[in-house]
Amino acid sequence: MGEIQVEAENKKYEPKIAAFLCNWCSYAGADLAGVGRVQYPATIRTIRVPCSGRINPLYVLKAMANGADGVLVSGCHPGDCHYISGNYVARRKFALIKSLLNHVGLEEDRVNFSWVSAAEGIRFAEVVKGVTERVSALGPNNGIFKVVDDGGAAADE
Amino acid sequence: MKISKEKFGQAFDALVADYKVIAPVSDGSGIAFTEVKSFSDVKQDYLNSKLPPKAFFFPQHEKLMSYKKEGKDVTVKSELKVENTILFGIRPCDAKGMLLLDKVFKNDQYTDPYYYERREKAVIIGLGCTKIAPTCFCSSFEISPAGSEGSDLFLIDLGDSYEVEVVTEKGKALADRLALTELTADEQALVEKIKSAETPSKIDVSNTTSKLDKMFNSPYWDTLQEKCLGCNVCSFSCPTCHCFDISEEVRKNEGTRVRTWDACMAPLFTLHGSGHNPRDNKKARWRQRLMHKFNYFVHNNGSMSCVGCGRCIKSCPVNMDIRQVVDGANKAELVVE
Amino acid sequence: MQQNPYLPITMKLVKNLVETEDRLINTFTLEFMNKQDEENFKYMPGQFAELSAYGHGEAPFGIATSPTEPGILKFSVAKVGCVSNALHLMEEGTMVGVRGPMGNYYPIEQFKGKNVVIIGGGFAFTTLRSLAKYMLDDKHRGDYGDITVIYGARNPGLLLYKEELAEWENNPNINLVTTIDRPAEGWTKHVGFIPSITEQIAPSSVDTYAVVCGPPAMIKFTLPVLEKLNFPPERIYTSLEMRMKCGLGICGRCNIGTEYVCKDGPVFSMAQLKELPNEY
Amino acid sequence: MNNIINDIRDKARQLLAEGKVDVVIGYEKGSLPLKATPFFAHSPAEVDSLIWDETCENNLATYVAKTPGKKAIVAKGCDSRALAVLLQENQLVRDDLYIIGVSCTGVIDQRKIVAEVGEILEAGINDGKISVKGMAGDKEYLFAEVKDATCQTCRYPNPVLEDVHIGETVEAPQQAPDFADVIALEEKSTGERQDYFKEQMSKCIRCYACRNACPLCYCQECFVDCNSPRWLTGGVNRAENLFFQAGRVLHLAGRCVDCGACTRACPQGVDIRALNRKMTKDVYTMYNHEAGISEDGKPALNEYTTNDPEQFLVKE
Repeated sequence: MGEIQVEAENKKYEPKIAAFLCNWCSYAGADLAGVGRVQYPATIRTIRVPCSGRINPLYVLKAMANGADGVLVSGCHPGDCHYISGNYVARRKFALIKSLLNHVGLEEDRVNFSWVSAAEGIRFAEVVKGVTERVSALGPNNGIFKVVDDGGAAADE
Repeated sequence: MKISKEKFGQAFDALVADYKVIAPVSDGSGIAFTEVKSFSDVKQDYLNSKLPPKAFFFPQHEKLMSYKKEGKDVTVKSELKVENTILFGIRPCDAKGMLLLDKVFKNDQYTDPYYYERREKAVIIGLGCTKIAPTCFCSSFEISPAGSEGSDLFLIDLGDSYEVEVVTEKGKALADRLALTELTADEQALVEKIKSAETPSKIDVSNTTSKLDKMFNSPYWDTLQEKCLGCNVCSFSCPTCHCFDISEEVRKNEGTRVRTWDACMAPLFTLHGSGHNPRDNKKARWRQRLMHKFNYFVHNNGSMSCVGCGRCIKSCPVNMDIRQVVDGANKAELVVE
Repeated sequence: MQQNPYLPITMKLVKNLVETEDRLINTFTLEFMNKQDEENFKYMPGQFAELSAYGHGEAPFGIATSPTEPGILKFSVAKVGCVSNALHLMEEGTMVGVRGPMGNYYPIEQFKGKNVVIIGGGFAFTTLRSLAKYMLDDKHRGDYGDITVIYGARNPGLLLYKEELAEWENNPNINLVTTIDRPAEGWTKHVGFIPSITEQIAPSSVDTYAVVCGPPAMIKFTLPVLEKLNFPPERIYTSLEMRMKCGLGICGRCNIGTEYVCKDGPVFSMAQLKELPNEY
Repeated sequence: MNNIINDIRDKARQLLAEGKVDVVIGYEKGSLPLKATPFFAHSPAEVDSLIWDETCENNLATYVAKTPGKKAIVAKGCDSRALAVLLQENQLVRDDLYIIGVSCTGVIDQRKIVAEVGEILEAGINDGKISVKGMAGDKEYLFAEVKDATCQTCRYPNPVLEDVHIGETVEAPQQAPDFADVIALEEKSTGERQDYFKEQMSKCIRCYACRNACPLCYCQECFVDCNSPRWLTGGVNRAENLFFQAGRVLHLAGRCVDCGACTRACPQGVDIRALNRKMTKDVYTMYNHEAGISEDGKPALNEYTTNDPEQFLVKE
């Protein structure tokens, strides 16, 4: 029965992606995509943050530890930050997060960063589509951060 | 009595079918006690493991229970799992350490089932020390490097064979599976020689407890703790440290309650919910560590809670040496109050 | 073999009552699910239990009910941490875990035939209520002499168990003195800090035991008053607060000197405390 | 070397005698061979315990903020760089600090020796040669053979910040930083790196010696201890260990001075530096920044330029 079930699960496999979106641009961009009825995969779980500068590296790690298959972080384009420099500071942080996670063996496409403005509803959908495709290709998070439990309650469903 | 190593190895391999067998194994960066399937995997020439074998009765991270919430209801399930276990190659210091932990996990009112049931289903095969590391100081605590106290079955390496001493009933049950023969006179002499050895390094603890009775307010603690980093290495590597934390791991409507090693050196150890912390500085914490091992424990249980294994000395990042610390307490001037 | 002391019994939260006007203290009434559980949970005033808010953790709280109140346990809990917050937000009918009873209790055997002065401040009144309630019970009242309760809070809204206090006011079996720190509208009883009110009331120390619980500052200033009234340290009792986890005298964090507060305490006489390191 | 020791003692004695400082933080001989241990001299009478040699491996900058009063500190290159970062981050009061700078040619990696000769019974250092009597045999080493890995690529053997310099300065390598170790790992496949770090992290026992030994880990409440939110469960397993190490390393990115204190402190021999070095390399190559090379300036992640590289962005 195991095999059949696995096959069935593979068919309906949809990655779960934690999306941290900045309040002023990317979240509005996602909203615009919604208002404009732009289709994109329902794979992201949106978490609104005040600014991409608010992203703590631990958010990304925790999302991976809790079993997210991918992470998307998106903020205003550099130069457009509502708080002037939040995303400039974030940019260095993001580069290092991505680099370190890749260095310790997390597949490159699992953690994604982008800039999406409030006017880029269609582009937001494209970004989500792209990220979803690449994370789907990688399959479920069996990466090195996920807390794998030996049969207890902490195992993901 | 004795048994050849070859014969012992065969008997050992047969035991694997009936017991979970734990033995010292070289893991690249040192010796670790690990489950083994064959005597050939066992490292026979070693000083001692990096971490004490206490983890087999008191794991660093252990599930106490699990629960499932449904609406307002909850179902709770114990997570106690016990296997018949043999611990092979336990050094006399660690064997003594287990006797001390026994007193902690079964006090005048409560018995800790997680520790005790494992302990009762485990057989300790001790292995005498024929080589003594410079950090060893077990002789300070009336432990002999080749003493059988705390073991169920005790072996001394004689080269091609082991001298075998049956210490307890549990040990006897195992010994019945071994084809034992008599020692020769030469071997007997060698055993005597090994048994009479002491660790070259010794500290004088004869008056330490009574001295510490009067030292709670001593200025000794002020300078003692300065270089301590406050990490948990000494506690985690100690065969008698037993402090733990209980926390909850939750996923959706299910969770487990786990206990993990904790240490009195951690500032959060005694922090109240209100923010008050009775031991809010390193000085108080170091005093607690030393007092607990060399004073409080003696008053409560009749012996010191240190077995002289030297692990804390070896692994301390700043070379804080418990021998010097005790010695310093012995010599510290008492303040007249 | 004894039961696994790490496994809580399940009890139902039947009432989650906001106790004080600042809404920081709630009183939880828990109901035993069966007779067996209740029989196994034999406790005395002064003992505590570990409450589990499943999904959040476990924390120790003094039992506010007296063994003379069957079927239930009550706990009055201040909202300070993870577990107490979760408990405060809990809906009535939710199942909680309870481990206990733990620790020792007020020496009610010694109190027999003596007068008892209970002095409490703020929300530390919980196990004192248990003690008073126990002694006031018809079966026990005859065992004790005069019972005096001096209880204070910052303002009237912060007093616990207001209905019960009102009842005690008119109960000839108990001499209740309530006080608040500063005058407040509508408050006609004592005004002032507990140490000075105690001094004013001046309970006789002859054949009398005192039990003092409250914030550290209150205890610190009340003890000299009791000393002045000639209470010897052996006849002054208090209950210590300490961080606890296992409640079994094993995990080590409530260790003070040779004592484990969870197992050897939490009730200590002042004479005992003088022998202990001042680490609480 | 003897002259340096004498000069350190003289300076310490003078500072204490004149009341310029309350304590001098330096090293004394440890209880084990080839080990020095941090030493706090409170009075001129105590300064004769101070030593200086290739065993002085602890980063004393760790103690500065935690030690009350005015203090002097014996600082190597890496210690001084840590002090510089702490000053940049306003963790220290410069006026309360007197830096006794000493040039350093590196410290001994004991583990290399113990791996070969067993537990060290006796050892002596003479003319750059280290003779060791071990439980499994005797051996003489050239200092270069047992120099700690971090010292082999050190570019700042001379203190970057000091109030007095003791002894001579040593010649600092002029070439660009050597990241051969990082590059070697980078060239492996993702799977191979994953295996490497899985193995490393399975050794970690979360004793937090690395964190506590680190001069730049000074958070009042470390994220591992935080209970709301709870970043980590109580679990000690390789996934959570990596979460801890990666979280710590990201906090240190652009601040780590590569003193190697974490790796030396680790009782389990976890290769913590492999993570820190990766960040150091990235910060250097992307932002041309080295942590703690002067008192002014800011850590790399506190600054930005409008044209910072963006290769990390999602492919579109």
